[in-house]
Amino acid sequence: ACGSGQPADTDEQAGENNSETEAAEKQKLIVGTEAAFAPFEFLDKGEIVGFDIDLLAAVMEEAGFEHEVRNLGWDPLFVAVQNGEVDLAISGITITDDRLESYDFTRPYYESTHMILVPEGSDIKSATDLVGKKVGVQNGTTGQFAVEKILGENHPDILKYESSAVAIMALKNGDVEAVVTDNAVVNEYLKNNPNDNFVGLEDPENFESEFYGIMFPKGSELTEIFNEALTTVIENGTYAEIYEKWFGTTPDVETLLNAE
Amino acid sequence: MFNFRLHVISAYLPFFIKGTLLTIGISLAGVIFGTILGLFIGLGKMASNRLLRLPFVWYINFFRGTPLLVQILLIHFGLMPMLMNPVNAVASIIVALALNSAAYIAEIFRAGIQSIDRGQMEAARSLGMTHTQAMRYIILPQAFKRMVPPLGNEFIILLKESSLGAIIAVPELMYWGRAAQAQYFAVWEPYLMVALIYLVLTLSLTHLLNYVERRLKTE
Amino acid sequence: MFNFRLHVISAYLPFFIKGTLLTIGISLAGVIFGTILGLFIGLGKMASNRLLRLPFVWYINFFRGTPLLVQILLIHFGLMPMLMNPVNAVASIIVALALNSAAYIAEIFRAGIQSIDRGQMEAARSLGMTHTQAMRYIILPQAFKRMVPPLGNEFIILLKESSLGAIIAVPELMYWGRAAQAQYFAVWEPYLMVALIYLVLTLSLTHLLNYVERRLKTE
Amino acid sequence: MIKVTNLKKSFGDLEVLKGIDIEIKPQEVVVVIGPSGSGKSTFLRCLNLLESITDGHVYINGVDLADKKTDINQVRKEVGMVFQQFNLFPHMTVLENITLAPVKVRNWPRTKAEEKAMALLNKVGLAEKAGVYPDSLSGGQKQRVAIARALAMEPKVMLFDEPTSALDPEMVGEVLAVMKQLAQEGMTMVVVTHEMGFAREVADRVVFMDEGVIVEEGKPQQLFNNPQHPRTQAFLSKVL
Amino acid sequence: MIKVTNLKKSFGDLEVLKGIDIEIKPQEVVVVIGPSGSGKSTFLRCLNLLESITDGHVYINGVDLADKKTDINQVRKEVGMVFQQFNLFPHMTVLENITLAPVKVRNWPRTKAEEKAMALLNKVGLAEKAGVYPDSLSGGQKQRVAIARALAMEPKVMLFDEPTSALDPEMVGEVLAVMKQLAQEGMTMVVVTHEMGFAREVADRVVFMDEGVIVEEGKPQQLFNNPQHPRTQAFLSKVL
Ligand SMILES: Nc1ncnc2c1ncn2[C@@H]1O[C@H](COP(=O)(O)OP(=O)(O)OP(=O)(O)O)[C@@H](O)[C@H]1O
Ligand SMILES: Nc1ncnc2c1ncn2[C@@H]1O[C@H](COP(=O)(O)OP(=O)(O)OP(=O)(O)O)[C@@H](O)[C@H]1O
Ligand SMILES: [Mg+2]
Ligand SMILES: [Mg+2]
Repeated sequence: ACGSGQPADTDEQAGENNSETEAAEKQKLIVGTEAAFAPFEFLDKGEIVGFDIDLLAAVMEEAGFEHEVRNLGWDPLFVAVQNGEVDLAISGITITDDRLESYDFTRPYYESTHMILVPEGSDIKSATDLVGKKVGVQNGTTGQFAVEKILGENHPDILKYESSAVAIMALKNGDVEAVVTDNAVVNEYLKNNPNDNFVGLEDPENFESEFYGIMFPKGSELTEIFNEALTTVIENGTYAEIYEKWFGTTPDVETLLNAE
Repeated sequence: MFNFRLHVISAYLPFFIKGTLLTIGISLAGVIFGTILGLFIGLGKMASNRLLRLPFVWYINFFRGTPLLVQILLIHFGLMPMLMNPVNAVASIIVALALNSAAYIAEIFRAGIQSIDRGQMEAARSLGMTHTQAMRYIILPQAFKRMVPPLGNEFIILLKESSLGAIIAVPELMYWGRAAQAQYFAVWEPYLMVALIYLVLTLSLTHLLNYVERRLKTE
Repeated sequence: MFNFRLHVISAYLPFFIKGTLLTIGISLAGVIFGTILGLFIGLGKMASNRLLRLPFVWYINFFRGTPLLVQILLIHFGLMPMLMNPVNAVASIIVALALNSAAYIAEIFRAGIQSIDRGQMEAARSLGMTHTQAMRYIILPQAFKRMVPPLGNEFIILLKESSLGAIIAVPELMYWGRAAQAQYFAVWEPYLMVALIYLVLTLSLTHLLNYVERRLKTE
Repeated sequence: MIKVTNLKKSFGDLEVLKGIDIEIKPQEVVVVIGPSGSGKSTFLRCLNLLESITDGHVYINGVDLADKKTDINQVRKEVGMVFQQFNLFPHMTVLENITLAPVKVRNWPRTKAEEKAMALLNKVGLAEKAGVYPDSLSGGQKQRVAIARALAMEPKVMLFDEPTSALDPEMVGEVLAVMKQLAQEGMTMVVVTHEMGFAREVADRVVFMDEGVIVEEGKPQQLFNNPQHPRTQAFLSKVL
Repeated sequence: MIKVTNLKKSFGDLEVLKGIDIEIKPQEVVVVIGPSGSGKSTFLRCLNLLESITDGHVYINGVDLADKKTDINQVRKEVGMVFQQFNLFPHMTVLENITLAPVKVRNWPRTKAEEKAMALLNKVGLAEKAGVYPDSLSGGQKQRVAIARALAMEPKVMLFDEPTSALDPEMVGEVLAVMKQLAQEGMTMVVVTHEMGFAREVADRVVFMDEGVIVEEGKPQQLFNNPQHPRTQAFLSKVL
């Protein structure tokens, strides 16, 4: 009665041996994600899909690994990487100084900024208007940290939900007056739910842009391998293809390659 | 793994305290509204007319037969938006706990009444009292006394179940435990602390309850 | 709000079915391991030596006195990583349900034994049987029979509580309800469907249990 | 006073009373005996409608209990009942047990009810227990309070269902003494009991029931010393 | 056979037995009477160590039960006990109830135990009930099975604690008859009972206990007709 049936066996060896074993047998890596963050990763009728997932497949291919993606939830994800439950995580994870203390990241693969999702006609026009309003965020995300910079840490008006999806549900039922989360999530939501009469606000002055990276346990030997593979994928145009598939626009590859 | 970071706890202590108070508050509100509603539903379930009984029976079936988590999500995201705008998560969790506990309290109420020896009703009736008089003067006073311990127990259960409020961002104790965990990527420190607070709450209430129960028995 | 989108349900139906099977599986595993552990802990709590009893008493206190949600998080993120690598969420929820229900089952076991009339033990002893013989031939066979209904009840409780597995992404019934909700931003359709499935499970088990109970009584 | 004609009572398919006919005159004391399960209690409970009547008639002072239009509570005021298990109200003092019904049902002023209660407590020898709760009384004392409670409604008839069988042997006497006094004062009484001594001494008539019918009845001397029916003989040979 | 010297028993602060001295000879039948709470049951239960002895000595066939080194189970094999509440094992048939102890404690082969059990069931008149479960028996039948169960261990002494007080009156006789037969066959018996008729007829000696001491003892005729102690007189005046 145990387990989802996958032989999640040799991933630890995989981390150590892969540089020597060239092709003989591909090692299988376990990847954690939180599949409630469309269009990066989400469940489509039970299957985990999204930009991150496609990019991950390309990078894995390039680096020469097999992999399996597991949906763990946001908070669990960080613990899982730390304690070795998974070898790496891709889940629209922003590279922050705090996180760099406990984790390793690849080079950035996506530039993100936060957006404010509000009902049409709301008097919120910019991030500073959030003062005095109830704001929904996803617990432990950079969206939360961005709002905390404006309202104050653990301010009672900040409501921390388990996922962006629940936060948006809370906006729909009037529980909160705005949701702050990554621009891609907001845009995806607006695209799929035009009848909800929500609008997304950008605020480059108050919200710095951030970069997503693939996350590894501190000191993992995999980080460098994936860094190289990711660079190749960005440079050879595969990245742009995937980007266009999910976002419908061309990426600014230059900025990405120069960012650090 | 076991370098226990006390600063995680000390930084969040004020929040844990606030959260504990809210936990107690919503549980208390839940059990109070649940008792009022539960008495009503219990009476309904004891109606002699089968058809009249039906809605009460299904109310109890639904709230006892499905997970509280589903009930909370349905109430917060489905039911409450039809009743109030904006929706308040604290109100939602209180409504959810009250509706849920009412189903259990209805059964406590029924069991309390049925635990009174049939001879009491017969003695009252044979003295010429009406059914209503017998209920009012003989059965209910005795039944209420027997309901105190299970009601106290229901309150203890609500204390624990109110932790599901964290999922809809009710800033109760569990919510702050999760906030601390997310901020420091720490598991043991915040969650053990939270567990400890719950344990102190439930154990001291259990002891109080045992004391009350003993007092009621000897009276 | 009330244009019920059936396609939400039909799209997710295969997952609801898979989820239901997993829900049954983990609850069953939880109650089985919980029973084994619970018997052991129940025996420990009945030890005559106070000091020997202590750890069992505190085990029961902890698991009955704190919310299952905290226990699940502590077990999945704290305890299990020390025991297995990689951690499997299904294993974690089974361990959590087993450890939790063991505390309740220990009390069921104790209550079962103590519900046997003292006269049974006295009659057995006065026939020259040792305490062990009396337990084995007289007390336990009767106590086990009385434990069947509360154990069945504990299984029903686990069915509902296993829904908390969704929080650590165990792909059981509730998990798929939340997935459907997140994909379609729909509340009523997935959650009512999920609630209905839980209701069917718990009600049919309750009826089965009542039947078994009646059979046991007349036997 | 009481007239029972062709009284039948069934519980589902089980016919417990199969046609009882009996007439009880004012001031008469009737003792009902019979084996366990013969329907003695059911018969008694039909006399104040604690059990509904399946068929036949029970007239008390001319009022037909089987008539749907009869006000049961009105009838019960006139018929006192004493149970094997006492059934005192545990959350009330002895005095409150006795005064409750007169105050709530007969609408007596409290002072009148309390005077009456104290008089009755004196009669059953328990005046000093007025303020205590039933739990602190012995079985015999409880039963005497239960008798006082029934008497407080000033009933015309008293029914006793094995009033002494839940008592320790030393306490049987005190309860029987109260009942004997009541009989001597002219109360109409129907008593189910296994106390053959009481039956011999106090009963005007003894009725032997078996399997839902009255098998034999007569004066105590006659029935005990010279039973006519074989079933009566068999029963008496076991219990005397 | 049995010798009790200065037997004391306390439950916490409550001293229930305050120094009992009595000697019981083989084949003797001793009936113990006394008011409720006087310590009759406690005394009986000390004779097979169902209650631990606080002070004093109980010798059975010379073995001191108060001696910590005494093997209780060894003693209990020699002392049969019959309880007011029968205490049959409800999950076993009548035959299994009777054969369990001989097989498990005396290590008899099953066939021997079953032969013995059938002989005893014949003796108590219940051979045809061997295969049924206790629930389907009447109270009197249960008690007779309980007696057979105790006898199956071939005890030297039989203790009876109010064996008929939980029975309906018509069933008392059948149990007393079995006990009487047992007495006539020469079994040593200690019987707590309220059945004065049985005491008169069967007892070699009647012991009156009150408040934890033996107040008076003697032949039944002597004790019933001519009690010496005022407490005995008071008690007998209530129950006879
Ligand atoms: N409420 C009831 N429902 C079903 N059967 C009942 C009910 N009350 C009594 N009976 C049955 O009716 C029969 C007569 O019962 P009743 O109590 O009148 O007998 P009784 O002569 O008073 O016996 P006892 O001496 O044991 O009190 C019994 O077989 C009993 O099981
Ligand atoms: N296990 C016990 N713990 C505390 N007190 C006890 C215990 N067993 C008996 N007693 C008390 O000891 C006293 C004597 O009890 P015992 O049962 O020996 O009396 P008895 O003469 O058999 O009375 P009865 O006729 O009611 O059976 C009573 O006051 C009783 O409450
Ligand atoms: Mg009766
Ligand atoms: Mg006794």
